[in-house]
Amino acid sequence: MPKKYHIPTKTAPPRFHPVGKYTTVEFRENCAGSCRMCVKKNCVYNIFTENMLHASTMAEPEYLYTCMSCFRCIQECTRGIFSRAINPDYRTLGDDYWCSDILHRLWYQAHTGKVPVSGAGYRGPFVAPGFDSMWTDMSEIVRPTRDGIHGREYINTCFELSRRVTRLEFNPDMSLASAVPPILELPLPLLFRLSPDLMINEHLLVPMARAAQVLGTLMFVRPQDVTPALSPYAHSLIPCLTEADFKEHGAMIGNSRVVELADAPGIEKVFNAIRNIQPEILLMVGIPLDSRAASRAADLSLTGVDSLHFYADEHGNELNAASPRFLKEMVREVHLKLVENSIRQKINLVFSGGIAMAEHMAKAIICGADAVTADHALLIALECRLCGRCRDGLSCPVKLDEPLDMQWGSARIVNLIGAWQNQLLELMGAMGIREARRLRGEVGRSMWFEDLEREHFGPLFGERKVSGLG
Amino acid sequence: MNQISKQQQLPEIKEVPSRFRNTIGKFTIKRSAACISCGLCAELCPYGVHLRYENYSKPMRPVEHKCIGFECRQNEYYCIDRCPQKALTLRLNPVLETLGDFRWPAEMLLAHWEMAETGHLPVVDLEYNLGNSGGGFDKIRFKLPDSEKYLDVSDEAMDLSLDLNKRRDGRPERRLSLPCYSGGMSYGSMALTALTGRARAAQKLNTLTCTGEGGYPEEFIPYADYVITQVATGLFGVREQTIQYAPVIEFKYAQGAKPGLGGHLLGDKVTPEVAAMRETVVGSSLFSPFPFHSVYSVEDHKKHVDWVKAVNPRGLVSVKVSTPTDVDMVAVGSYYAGAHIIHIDGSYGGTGAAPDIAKKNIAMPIEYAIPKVHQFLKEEGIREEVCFIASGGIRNAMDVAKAIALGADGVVIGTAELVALECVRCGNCESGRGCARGIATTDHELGRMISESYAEQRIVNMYMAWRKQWCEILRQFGMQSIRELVGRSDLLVHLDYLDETQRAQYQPVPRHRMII
Amino acid sequence: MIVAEQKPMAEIKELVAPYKKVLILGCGTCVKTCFAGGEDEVAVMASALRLAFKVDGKEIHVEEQTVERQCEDEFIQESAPAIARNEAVLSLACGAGVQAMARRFKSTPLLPGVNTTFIGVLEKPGLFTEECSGCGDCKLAVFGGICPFTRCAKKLLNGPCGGSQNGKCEVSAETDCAWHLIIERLTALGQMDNLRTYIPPKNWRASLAAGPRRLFREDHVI
Amino acid sequence: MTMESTSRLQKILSSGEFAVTAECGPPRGVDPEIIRKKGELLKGCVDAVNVTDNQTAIVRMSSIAACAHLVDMGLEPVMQMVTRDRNRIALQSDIMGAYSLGIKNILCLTGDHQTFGSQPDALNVFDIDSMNLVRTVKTMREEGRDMSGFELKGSPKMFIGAAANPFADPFEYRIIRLAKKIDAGADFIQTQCVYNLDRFKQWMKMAVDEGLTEKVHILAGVTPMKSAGMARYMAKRVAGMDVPENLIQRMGGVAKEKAPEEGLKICLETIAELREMEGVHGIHLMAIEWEEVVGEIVAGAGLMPRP
Amino acid sequence: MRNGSKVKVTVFHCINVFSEGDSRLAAKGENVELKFVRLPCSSLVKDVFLLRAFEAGADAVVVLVCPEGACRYVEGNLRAKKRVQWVRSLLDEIGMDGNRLALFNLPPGDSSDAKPIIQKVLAQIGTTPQAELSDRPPAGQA
Repeated sequence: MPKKYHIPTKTAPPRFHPVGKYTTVEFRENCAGSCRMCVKKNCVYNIFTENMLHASTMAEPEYLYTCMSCFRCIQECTRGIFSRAINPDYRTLGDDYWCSDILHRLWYQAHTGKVPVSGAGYRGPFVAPGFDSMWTDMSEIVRPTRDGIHGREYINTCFELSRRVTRLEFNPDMSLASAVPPILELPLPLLFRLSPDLMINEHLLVPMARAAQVLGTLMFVRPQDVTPALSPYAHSLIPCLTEADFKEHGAMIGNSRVVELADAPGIEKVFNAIRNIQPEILLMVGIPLDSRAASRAADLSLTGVDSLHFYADEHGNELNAASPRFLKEMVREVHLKLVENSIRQKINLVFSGGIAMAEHMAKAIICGADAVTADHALLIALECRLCGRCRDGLSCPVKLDEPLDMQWGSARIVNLIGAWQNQLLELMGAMGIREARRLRGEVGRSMWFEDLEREHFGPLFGERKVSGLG
Repeated sequence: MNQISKQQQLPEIKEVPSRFRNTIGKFTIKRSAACISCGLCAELCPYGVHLRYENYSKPMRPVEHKCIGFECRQNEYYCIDRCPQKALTLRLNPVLETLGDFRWPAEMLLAHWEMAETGHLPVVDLEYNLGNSGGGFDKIRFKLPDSEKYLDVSDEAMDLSLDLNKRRDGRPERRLSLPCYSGGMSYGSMALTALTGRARAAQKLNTLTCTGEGGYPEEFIPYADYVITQVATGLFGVREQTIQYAPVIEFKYAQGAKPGLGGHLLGDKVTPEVAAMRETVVGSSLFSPFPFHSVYSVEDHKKHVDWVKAVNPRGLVSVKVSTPTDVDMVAVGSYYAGAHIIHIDGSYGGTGAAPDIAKKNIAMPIEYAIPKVHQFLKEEGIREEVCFIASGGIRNAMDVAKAIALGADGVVIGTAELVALECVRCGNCESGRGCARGIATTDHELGRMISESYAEQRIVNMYMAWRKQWCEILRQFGMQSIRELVGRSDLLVHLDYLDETQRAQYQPVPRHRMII
Repeated sequence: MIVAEQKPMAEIKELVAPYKKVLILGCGTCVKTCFAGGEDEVAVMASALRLAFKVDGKEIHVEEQTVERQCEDEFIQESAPAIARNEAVLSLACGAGVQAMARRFKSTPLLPGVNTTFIGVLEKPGLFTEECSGCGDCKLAVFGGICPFTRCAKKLLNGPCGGSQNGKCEVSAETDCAWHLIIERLTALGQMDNLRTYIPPKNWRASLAAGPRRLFREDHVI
Repeated sequence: MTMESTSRLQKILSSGEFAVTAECGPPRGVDPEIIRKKGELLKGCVDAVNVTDNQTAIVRMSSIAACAHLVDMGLEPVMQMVTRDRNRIALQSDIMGAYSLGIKNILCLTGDHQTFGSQPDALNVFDIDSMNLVRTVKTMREEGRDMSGFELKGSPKMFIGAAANPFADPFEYRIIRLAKKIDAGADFIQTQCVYNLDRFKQWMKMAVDEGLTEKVHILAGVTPMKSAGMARYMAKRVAGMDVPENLIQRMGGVAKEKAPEEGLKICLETIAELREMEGVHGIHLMAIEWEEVVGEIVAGAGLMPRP
Repeated sequence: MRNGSKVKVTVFHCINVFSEGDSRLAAKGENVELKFVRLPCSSLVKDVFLLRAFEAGADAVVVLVCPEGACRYVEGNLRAKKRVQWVRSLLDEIGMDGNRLALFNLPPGDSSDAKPIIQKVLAQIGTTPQAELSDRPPAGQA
């Protein structure tokens, strides 16, 4: 048992008023708000006290973020002047995948470090595309303790990027004949990566690297983004190099524990060159997650690489495909291909793209990943609204293009990951699974929409006549 | 015979208006400054939308939830056209956009508020049978009935009862008048007045309510014969005495809202009263462990059941579990441990606060679990010896009927009762002072927003409205007892399993773009 | 409530002109209700003043604050730090509020931003009407709850003048003849006899005639 | 009716004779000749001359002074006094002063509101209303005390008049108000100009039915119209006036230069009808800035000689 | 026109007349810098919002609302209109041209009219950007 892993969270309030979900529509002409029973004064959540502040900067009028939608102001106003609308800015927040609801929850987690909790049952659709058409199992009577109280085993979320040795060889004198490969165990099946699709700069990378260090995980980084400010965290970085440029970054390789090489035909030929720079280094190859990814993985697994890193797009979709498949299917394909070839145990698989919520982490692992990376989620933890203005060369509404407080930034990220880890523990605990390693590929402990429909409704209603989710 | 006559004494319906000054309606009516207070609208409207009190010349703000909307246009009393000043405007109420969610859309909420207010099905055109979730119950429909089979009997002659003890083990053969009873909500999670109101409603309706795992407040004692004592993993407030009070003792292994997790009550809600009941410290968060630490097998489980049976010789035993992949095995195991009632709680339900990740992702929806368990119990030959209860995301009368047709004997209702008490499903049950609407709160000020008689009558009204719907379904299929409906999945269709022409015969799945 | 209306911007500009730092102080009671001096009006006034001076090429620093009631020391005190930071106060409270402020803050010029008009009610959205003149000698019981001192242009006590027609006052066709209303109401109450009796001249001593009034509640003083 | 004053008007009215009074507005200036000229015109054709008090709230020579000039000429003035401009102190002192100058009749009025006059910005007083003024004069006359109850050295034996408008709303209340004025001490009542004879008849009938005409002399107001324009103006713009549409038509129906003639004709017809009405004890001619026509009307109505 | 710099226009609009995508597109103007403020109902333009927009440097403020009678909240656009009128008079009073503020009713979902409208407002206010107003010598010294 490794030592108890605990993520210290600490409230880190947002710097800017987050885009609220609801806004009240009220006609002030009907009321000056000086009534003794004024619902603005009596709001249970005191959301109206700062109401004027929202209007005080014309940079952008902000609506009420804190409104909890209890409808009491609407229903109790003596003049009945209140109505409610959805904040138009909330409506257009993010995109279909990174929807406003997800952004809101990520902000909440980065702010508080807490697991989002709500009442009144599940509010969403019965089933939805992607990871939302899959449920995880639970066990009625077995649940490992999540925090190791009373000396019991706790749930272990570690994973390894180490080199996999299928067997040990011994000398005749029973001493170990094979070299013991370096072991790199990370406490959480999650790595960091800042997607170049959006903004990358030093102000963002430093707090993230610091958070990675605090959490004991690693962050992928392109050599062109590395600045001296990142040097204290060199040990927590994975440089993403190419066949062409790795020689220029020898120093970086020397300081790292893992290095990633972009996939290219014959890439295996440079492995030794890198190992010569730093013998202990663990090698990872970055592969686009497209239709050839599975066969490429099978090929590369035989070349002595330690881990593979697959890049899906920012929505977790297959690359270069007319009707792309989702991460769920893609992970499954790669994993099963390696299982089929009996080489799954030899390699570690990391997947990037579309990991937006804690459950995605668990579900991707169930599908067969060893670990995933958080990308946009990290930026969102720093209040990014995914508005895309930076792509158009416009200013950032939350000033991520300017220096930010490093302590605050890393606290927000640590909070987010702390909340994610807690949620992962909840899921694993409910399943009665004690180790993240055991979760990998364990589809038997999950339920898939198509299977449930077939097994439970098939006998009643016959054959499904619609494809997909219907 | 005695049972039947008892059942036919239906509780009285009494109008219980909203606790709030302004009601929310599907339509909104605005009266402009052009109004000359002539009072014609108040004279015209037969639905009581426009009220005008004696000696107060101005009509009051319209009672919007009573307005039937644009379909009124054809009537000669259509206020919008008749107003001499053209001072009235009718619109769809834009606030509905911000109300409700995929499972409980705004109209379903409004309809249930109306049922709880009047005891009748709404006059206003509201969709209250189907949600917007795009699957499960929302895609399942009753088959088009054969009009020749229609059974013309009155509501009073209908048998909607539910037998809880089918084991014939000498314990009481308890029969409820409704095919449903209400779910566990703990002392501490809810305003005591609301809880007591539920118990009073259960007595009036001859059904049951459940303590949840927060102990047994003495306010329940007058209604003890209608209150289930829950024994959950935290064993909060469980005493021999409280087990002896109860006609049914429920073991809660898991709950649908947070399958695989124990219950939890955040510190804010642990007031001195709650702490005393639960024998704990004021303000400290309470987490129930998961699972029962003394239960690791069916044998362990049986030991517990035997213990309860010994403590209360006339009590029935219910076992509440969630919906893992092997839910059918769990159900059978519970039967062998001696349970009278097997209660399966699906993943999408729940009333109290739970981690969002658990509500959404863990365990399967109840729609899948019901046929699975029903079938397995049949195969094991014990289907007729247990009372199979389903719950978790069963929202309305139609869902209840569908669940029964899928194979359950009855269901447990939670959220709908809260909606009857004017819950808006804002989901903030645990934040700050708790429910801003005074339902799920232990805050002294907020808790005063509900009176026992209000809670009691609103719940009675809602079930009486539901009863009308059930009776109509039974009549359409020529049945006189809801027991005839159990497991009749042949009466159901699922839209995704029909070809297009067949599907066109049924009401389509509501699909609105929602922002939740 | 006390009804007031904002002074024209030109007048306010003139009042404020000599100062570089001005606190605009609103009052959250009556003047808020009649849209003359609550938080919103303070914000509008501040913004408008800044713009106005910008147009004139002058600089002015405007601070905004609103207290619950400017006529009570307890609430005025909240504004003390802000007053200390500014050269003058533009008060959007009624005359009583302005004077209470003047009494408390001796060295700060106080500029009234509103004209205090009357004690009135919100008759309908956007319309405030005067209904009481604070005469100190209420006879509403006789007049069926409608005050002829205030609502009759001639303060007539013994019946309407000859100028009222169709229930409207001769002074303004928009004003109801108070006597018309009184008669209507007393007829409905069956108390028309009230009007047959002679109402003696009013004792104006309780009103402004005796100089500023005082109300002393001995029972509230220990 | 107490016979206290030495007013000639009172004597005529109480003798049962049909009385005629006429109105005279003081000048907007200080020249007493204007008053005297108007006095000459009225001399011999009226019983008393009614002098207005800043009528329509336009500043003029004071009623007291103008009355004093008429007294000097041997005419009998009726001094109008409005409560708009004076508080109770000034009112009482002016009444005593007027009496000392030989003014024996007073008409107690509230007065037109100042918003219609030359000084709309003025502060009105309205300390007491006309009802209370009537009572005050009566108390002074009969009890010899002022409002404070102080015993006066000699009391003003004034003949007290008050106004009534039978045409204002609310109609039903008008009789109550008349009764109240009589109760307060009015000896005679001067009405608003009568054009709408139907409504006036109705009002008179109510007054007769209530027995009020036994207690008070009612002088009906009569104003000759000069033109159709004037008729229309009075109908539309003057508060409390009721000019029936048929009269306006009639005035408009004749050529412009013939209009004054038609106006006089209407006036004479009205007087003839008024004389037939029970309870009408006289007429009050308000020939506004047209005093020269008064003699012609009185003669035409067959009411000469006067007094 | 201000030397080299763009004229700034702030547009408040009800989302029912003008969707998010449209406003982003329209924001890419040539000589005009447009700033869009989306509102769920045009009635949420408080008078202070309009003034603050000018304070923040807008040369003109345009309020786009639905056609009269089409407001979801029945009277929201009418109220917006009244407020715009009031603020226009206030602007006149303080010596800024009230024409800098304008309100237009647009048919829902039709954004093609927006550009000509904004051009129209700019034509109305002439060519004096707000910034140059403050460069003028104080009144009396001119």
